[in-house]
Amino acid sequence: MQTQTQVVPIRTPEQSSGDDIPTVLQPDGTLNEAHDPKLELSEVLDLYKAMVRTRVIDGQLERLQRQGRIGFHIGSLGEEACIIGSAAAMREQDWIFPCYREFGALLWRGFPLQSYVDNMYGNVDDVVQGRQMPDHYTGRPYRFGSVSSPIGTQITQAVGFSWAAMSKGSDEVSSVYFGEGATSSSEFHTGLNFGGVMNSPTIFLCRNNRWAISVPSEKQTASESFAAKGIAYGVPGVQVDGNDVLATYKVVREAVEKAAKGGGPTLIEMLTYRVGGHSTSDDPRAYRVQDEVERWRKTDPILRMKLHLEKIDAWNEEQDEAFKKECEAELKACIKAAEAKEKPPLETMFDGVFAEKPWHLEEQQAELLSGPRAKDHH
Amino acid sequence: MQTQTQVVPIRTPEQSSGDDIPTVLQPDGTLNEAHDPKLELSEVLDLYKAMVRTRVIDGQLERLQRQGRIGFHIGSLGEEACIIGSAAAMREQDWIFPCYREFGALLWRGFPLQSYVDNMYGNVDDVVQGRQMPDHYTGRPYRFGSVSSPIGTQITQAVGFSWAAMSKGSDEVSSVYFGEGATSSSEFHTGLNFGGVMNSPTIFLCRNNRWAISVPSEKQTASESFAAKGIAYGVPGVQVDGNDVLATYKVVREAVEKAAKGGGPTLIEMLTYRVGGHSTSDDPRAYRVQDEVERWRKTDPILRMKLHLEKIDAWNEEQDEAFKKECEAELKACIKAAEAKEKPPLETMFDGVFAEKPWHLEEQQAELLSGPRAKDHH
Amino acid sequence: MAEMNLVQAINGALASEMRQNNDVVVLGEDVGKVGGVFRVTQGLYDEFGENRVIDTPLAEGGIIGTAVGMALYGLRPVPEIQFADFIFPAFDQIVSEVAKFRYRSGGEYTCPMVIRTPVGGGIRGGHYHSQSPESLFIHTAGLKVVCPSNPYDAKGLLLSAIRDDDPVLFFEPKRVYRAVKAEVPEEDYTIPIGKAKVVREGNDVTVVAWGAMLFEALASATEVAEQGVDAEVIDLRTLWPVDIDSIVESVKKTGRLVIVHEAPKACGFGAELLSLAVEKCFVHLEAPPVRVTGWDTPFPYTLEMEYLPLQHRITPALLETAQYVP
Amino acid sequence: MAEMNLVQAINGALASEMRQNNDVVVLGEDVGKVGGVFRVTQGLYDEFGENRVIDTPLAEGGIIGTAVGMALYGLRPVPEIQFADFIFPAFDQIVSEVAKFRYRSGGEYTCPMVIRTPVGGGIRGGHYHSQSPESLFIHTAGLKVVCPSNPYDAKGLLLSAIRDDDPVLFFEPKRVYRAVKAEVPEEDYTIPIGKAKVVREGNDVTVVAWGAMLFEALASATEVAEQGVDAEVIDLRTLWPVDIDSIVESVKKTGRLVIVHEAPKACGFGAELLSLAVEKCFVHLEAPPVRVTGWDTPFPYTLEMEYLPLQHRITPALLETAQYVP
Ligand SMILES: Cc1ncc(C[n+]2csc(CCOP(=O)(O)OP(=O)(O)O)c2C)c(N)n1
Ligand SMILES: Cc1ncc(C[n+]2csc(CCOP(=O)(O)OP(=O)(O)O)c2C)c(N)n1
Ligand SMILES: [Mg+2]
Ligand SMILES: [Mg+2]
Repeated sequence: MQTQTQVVPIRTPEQSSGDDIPTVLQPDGTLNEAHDPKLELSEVLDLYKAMVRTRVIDGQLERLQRQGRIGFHIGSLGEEACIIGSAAAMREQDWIFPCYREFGALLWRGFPLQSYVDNMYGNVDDVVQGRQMPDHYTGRPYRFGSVSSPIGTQITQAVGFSWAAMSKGSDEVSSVYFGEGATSSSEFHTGLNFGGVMNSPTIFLCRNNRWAISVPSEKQTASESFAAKGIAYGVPGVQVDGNDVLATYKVVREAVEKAAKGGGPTLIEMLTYRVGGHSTSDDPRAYRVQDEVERWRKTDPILRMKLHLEKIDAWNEEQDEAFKKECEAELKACIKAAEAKEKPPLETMFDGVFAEKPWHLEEQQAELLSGPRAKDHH
Repeated sequence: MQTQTQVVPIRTPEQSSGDDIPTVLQPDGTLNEAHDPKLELSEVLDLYKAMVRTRVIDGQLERLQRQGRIGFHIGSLGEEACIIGSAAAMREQDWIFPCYREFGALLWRGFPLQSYVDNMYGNVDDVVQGRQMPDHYTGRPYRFGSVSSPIGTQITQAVGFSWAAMSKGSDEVSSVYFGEGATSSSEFHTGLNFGGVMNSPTIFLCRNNRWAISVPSEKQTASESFAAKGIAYGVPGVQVDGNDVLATYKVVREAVEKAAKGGGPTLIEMLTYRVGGHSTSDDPRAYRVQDEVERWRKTDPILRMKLHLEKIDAWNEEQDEAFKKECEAELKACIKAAEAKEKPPLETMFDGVFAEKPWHLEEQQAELLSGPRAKDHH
Repeated sequence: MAEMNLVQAINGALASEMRQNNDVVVLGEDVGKVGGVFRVTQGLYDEFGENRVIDTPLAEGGIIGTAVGMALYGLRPVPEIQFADFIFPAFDQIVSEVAKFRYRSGGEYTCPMVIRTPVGGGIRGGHYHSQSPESLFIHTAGLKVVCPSNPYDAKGLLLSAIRDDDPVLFFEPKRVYRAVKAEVPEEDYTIPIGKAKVVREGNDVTVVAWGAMLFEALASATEVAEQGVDAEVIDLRTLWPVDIDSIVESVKKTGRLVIVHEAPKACGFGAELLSLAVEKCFVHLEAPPVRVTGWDTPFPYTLEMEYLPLQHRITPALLETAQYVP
Repeated sequence: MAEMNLVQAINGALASEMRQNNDVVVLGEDVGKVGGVFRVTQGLYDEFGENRVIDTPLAEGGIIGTAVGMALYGLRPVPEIQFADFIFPAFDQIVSEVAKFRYRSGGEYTCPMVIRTPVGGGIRGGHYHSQSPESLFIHTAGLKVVCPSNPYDAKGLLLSAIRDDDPVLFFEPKRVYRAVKAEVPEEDYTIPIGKAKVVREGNDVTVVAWGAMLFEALASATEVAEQGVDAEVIDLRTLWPVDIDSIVESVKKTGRLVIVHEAPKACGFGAELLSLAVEKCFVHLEAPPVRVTGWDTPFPYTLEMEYLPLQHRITPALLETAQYVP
């Protein structure tokens, strides 16, 4: 009478590829042709560079935060492959609904680095006018959503959005990122359930990085995997080695093509690991053993790809160094520019609460502008 | 790469028993010994009588509502077996968290019929002092929860409750009722997930009566069944013929015993059908075809049991008629008494908001008592 | 022009806007085939099909969350919450997302939608089918809140709300869904959001009300007129942003103010209205403004008529306020 | 007696109550091993084990829903919501269940629990790590709401709250978590819920504040003293049920009232306080009461210090109110 199910279990680093989870990039840098998405070399190089650039930026921003020059950063150290691979798999007409850890996807979409840095500083040129914390960016021109802190809210939104596209006869697909912790949120449940019922062209991208701040994935659910949760919604669930940028690309791309043809949503559990702290506010040494981190480091997505590129003579150490320097220089210039910029003007505080400013905000704006200024302490 | 799953599908009436869903009571009244819980005849008779009594009460209350003597009733026509069978499977020390359609379970627990009728009238003797709608009863002395209208809220509560018992070394188990529509609620998700993680002794009883007001179960989820949703939480999911009181008893009892031994929660999908309207406010002819109702009527839980009892010479038509009359008479007396009772006194409006009445409620109470009375129109 | 009740007027407005604008979609529990538990969406499913009139799974968070996505794409969703009491599972989406989307995205994304939901008591609904949660949404920056009292206003306000570029909570006073009838023009017309209506002019005391309580306020105004008290009755229609000018003008004239609402008193909208009146009309106030509201208890069943701020409670408040001598 | 900050005082109070009462359990996101993102529950997991200090899955509705079940059984749960901004997924459980359980069950079931959560801005938290949603809970009948400003009160109020038979929202002003230090006795003591404290006596104008804003109010009181204005500062400590006597007594003495809070103005708790003062002290008011609050916008990041009602905004309000001539 028991419902029968075979679901792939939650994985250790050693199990996050191979067997029933196809890999493309082997740890030694060789390719598993069977699952290779067969990209042009230039495309593969682009993926690699995007991952490296993401990591360089992460490192620098963390430093800036330590120096007190920015207030906060939430990084993606170790998760670059699943972020870049899944972003790259989205077609030009598709939309990305971010969680908060995917600035790599934002930049992949062409969002200017300067704009991103302006967001980190919340200055006058920040697209969102310094209204949100660092790393809470918005990129509509790039078909990229708006970062919100509350966990999971973007999931149902991505369903409604892509359903709307479909209802208008468009083939736009949406993808939506969230962590494995977010699968416990009501929005995951509702998003998957509505997506299943509405057959919406939505790709649910679960970054299973094993941790939700200090809570390990085993405490998040008694389910055997996160992909298995799709069964509850009639949504196919797939696990992929999220530290393999090519495998991630392939699995996501297939799901996108299926969705675009009316085949409905897919839940993709991308197996990866949060090598750094949850954010600059977090010190993971308080709750996890270093050994686990080291084991996952061995599956490093950038290293693996670099080995591959070197093997096929498409890249060398020298080029690598030069590219990193280039990224650093580009970023430094943006930082310098961002730091020279003013804060958003005071009166912007009252803009955009509504399309038109009602009387009470006019009054409050006048009160603020005519009143004394705060000392800018914290 | 697809997660593999075999889940039993959503059932038509003809499929709600047999095959992989074991039945005890066959449509012709014979017993399937293999799954028989082997109750004493007196126990079986008690189950039968409880179902009949429930149906008699339902019929009468619906009439009362039509006559404008009570404001509302939400009945269980056709669902008696899954309600009585599951309630009977709970041991004396166990607790029942109701949805809103299980007055049969309340009465099974020994709640006085007079109290139930007083609740329908919201009079001075109503346990909840006329504060809630009819059928929103509470029965703590009977280890029975408190009915709340918002869908699903009782599910997480039942988890916390039974976990608390377990944490204190007690073997009390809780069961919690909800409809298949409620599986879409965030509380179902959270309740099942917390129950799985906390290994709480909770029996999740999903009355799949095929309808959530006007929404059929196929529109509720794309999942192949409601039992299959347990997979998402590592909670075993079971389907049972909910129109078979003995099968329901057996499946629930096994789950209770497992839970009491530390074996954790079980999700039980009880296949049944809402033969009547959602409540006295609803007319289902607006959204479903009569043929479907008729097909389900053939699986009627009371009829099946009656055939069985007659077959084994434990019951006859005469006894049946006499018993129904008895139930009617008992109910009529309660109604008469309930209608003669006063409303709860005015000042009770302000009792029990807090353990002790704060100043503002003292003031408001004084204002009400010293002020004019409302004309009692609606 | 046809005489209609509130349900018919809202139903007609929805249908006509859906005919004119293909982007308008209706979604919610039971809104499809059966046309809603109050039948406000009746006929829409047949006319517009299941892609524009969507019966959703039972999850208010999903109704609003998917509606947000639709709005971001460019549709004009009109989600229905079956009872305002059941809006709380969607509360996070409404206060964290719907309300803040325009602001937090620097205007790149907007989230226009009309969340329709029946409010209020007097229908034997008890705790969970009677509440009036407007103040929670007024407190949340970024939302507009509307509550019509009659069919004519309902149509005009609903059309304005759907065409508004900001999200609107549209509260429908279910106690008068079928009780209030009025002539409603067939043609298109709108009533601006943010404009109250003086429904009875008077010089002695101002009464501010909305929704079903408006009729209680009017009845009291008639009652006290016999005792020589000339009450001015304002139907707010839009609760937020409130029409401050109409209130100030009236209070400056009468010097006296009574506010009526069904929701509990503590931190209800009456507190804001009272505060605004004090802030803007302090020197004009000849009596302390008074709130006649639901009590600070959960909404009761049997005693609901003693809970509600009906005529029998408004009348003495009007008399006392009008006759107050410091 | 040891000098402690707010975090330490709350941590110590939790530990001591857990030692005395085995029924007290703590649950929430990250409350276990790591001791909470603000380290308020640090050490509890080690001392009391995973059955009394529970790291939950990421779902606030589940935290409160299971806590309700625990409370119904007889435990005394102290759930933590990581930031008050994230309380909304639990809103339905809190307003529909926690608040109404005693009432709707005719007293058969009660739901005592203390929902601890950090509130307020000034920590560079932007939209979603800065809000102060107290008025939403005050509007909901059946809840008590507490917000201590200092370590001494925090301990005494938390012990009262855990021992209280009703549910309490316990808001912790995170801006002063580590900034405010005070001597905190080691022994058991309680501060009654419902009692405010006059922290500065004065005759010219009353200032009502709580949490982190209390210190801004005090700074302004000191500042205006130099200009001859003698402000009385009340730390509410319990927001609801509010200590009306302390407010009325003070306002009757000063005739003038300034209310300070971080939350947006519209339907904020300030509106209720202002209304109560008007209702109870109308003839004593010599100036219109004034609200100095957060603006009616989402909580901003870069400009947060211009959003908050800090000293620079309280001081002019005090002067104007004290010097007001009708
Ligand atoms: C509703 C809500 N509750 C709590 C938080 C605080 N919080 C921020 S991130 C986080 C953990 C998220 O973990 P996961 O979903 O696995 O994503 P990851 O950070 O690992 O990428 C928590 C609890 C929040 N942002 N929103
Ligand atoms: C949160 C919430 N949303 C909506 C409702 C209105 N409502 C009451 S019962 C019901 C359908 C429930 O269907 P199901 O869970 O299948 O239970 P059944 O009535 O069939 O027993 C709905 C939508 C509610 N009570 N609570
Ligand atoms: Mg994670
Ligand atoms: Mg059902």
